[in-house]
Amino acid sequence: MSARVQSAPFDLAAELAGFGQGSGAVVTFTGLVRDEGGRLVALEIEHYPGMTEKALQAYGEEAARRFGLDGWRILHRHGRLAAGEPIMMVATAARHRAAAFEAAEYLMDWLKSRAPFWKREIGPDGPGAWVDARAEDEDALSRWQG
Amino acid sequence: MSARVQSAPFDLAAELAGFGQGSGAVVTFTGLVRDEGGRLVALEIEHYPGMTEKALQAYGEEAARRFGLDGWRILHRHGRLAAGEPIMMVATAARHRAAAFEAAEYLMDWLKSRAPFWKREIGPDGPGAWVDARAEDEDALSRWQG
Amino acid sequence: MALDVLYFAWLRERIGHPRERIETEAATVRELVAQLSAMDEWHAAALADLSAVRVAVDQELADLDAPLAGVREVAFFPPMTGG
Amino acid sequence: MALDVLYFAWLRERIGHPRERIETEAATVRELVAQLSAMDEWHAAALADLSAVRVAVDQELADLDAPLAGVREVAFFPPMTGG
Repeated sequence: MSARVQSAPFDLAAELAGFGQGSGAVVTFTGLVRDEGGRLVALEIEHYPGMTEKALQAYGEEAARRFGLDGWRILHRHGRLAAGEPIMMVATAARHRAAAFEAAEYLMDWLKSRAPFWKREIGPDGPGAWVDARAEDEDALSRWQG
Repeated sequence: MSARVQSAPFDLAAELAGFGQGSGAVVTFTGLVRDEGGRLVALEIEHYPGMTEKALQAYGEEAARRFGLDGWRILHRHGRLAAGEPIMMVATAARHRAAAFEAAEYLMDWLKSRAPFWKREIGPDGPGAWVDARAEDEDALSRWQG
Repeated sequence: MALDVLYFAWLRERIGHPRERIETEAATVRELVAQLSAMDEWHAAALADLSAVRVAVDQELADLDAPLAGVREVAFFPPMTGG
Repeated sequence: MALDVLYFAWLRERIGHPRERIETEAATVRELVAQLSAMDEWHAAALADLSAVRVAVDQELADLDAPLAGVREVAFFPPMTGG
């Protein structure tokens, strides 16, 4: 039941130690920096210290209520992340698999379009433009409404 | 790209070492033995040596084709598994999160109703009846057809 | 022709053993079931309700009309229940 | 009234600094935007297209009509793009 924002790399195994005990189904999602065929050297991620942590915590609690989770964790990095490095992870634990899967997807759809993070790609020649919000992330979020 | 059946416990972290390198999205599912409020001491899982491994491998390859996976792993235990122990895991790696989530759910729906495993619950007074197939697992599988 | 016949879960328990070698002239799974059911009351009980029984022929899922020519192994088991 | 005004991502870069303290009589975010845009060309450019700008008031997402009474912190940033 925790959200964290940090610049340091993380270890999925360490983050999951003891997670899901007493539960039946654990789902994890890990996002990694793709190198896009060499076009991308690193990703730079900016956040809003204070607001970001609060928003992640509130949204994790919302997902826990909505899907009846036994547990959840959100961890998101900021700063300069090299290609191949983990960017973020979400873990959900529930009695049955459907709720664990749905909650993880719900959190991801929200993180991609509503969590206070902004990113830009850094190529071999330096920083590029800030990445625009994607219509498909907005569409993904809309399926949870109503 | 591997399927394995074993009686020994497994460690999610060790199983995922190096998994998803070069990919953007990794999803894992871990199933654990629930104690059902003390009614269940252990689960006994029987499999069909030879057929089960072949079926898991073939289905993993099918999922990889269908969802364009960069990688996948299936690990399923058999024998007597105490409450709280991990039963099985599935891991999928893809370029984008939708494919990784869908492939993991697809594999789970199949594992729950078509993989050659049979289970019975062991309570405080010894083994109970073999668990019947669940209509909802059959329904879950049907959403991938057609 | 000799076949290995395997049983799993409650079929194994009702029949009393996990596998047996059967001499048979059965052309299909259905004919093999008839022969097995005639052997004794335990086989008959285990195979009485075929709607609750699944079949694999040489480790591939099959139905009752599957031919047995050249087959080495036939297995009977309940619907699978995953982990 | 004095407010901390924060900028993120390309808004921060266009304006040239991540935060500033602003003396204002603005009653709403919209009035604050008008005041900031009048300060210099960099603020004006960054805040020109408000459809590309999101607002948080005291670290909660808000819209342009949000009142500023009692508020300590207002932030402007592009649509979020996750990790």
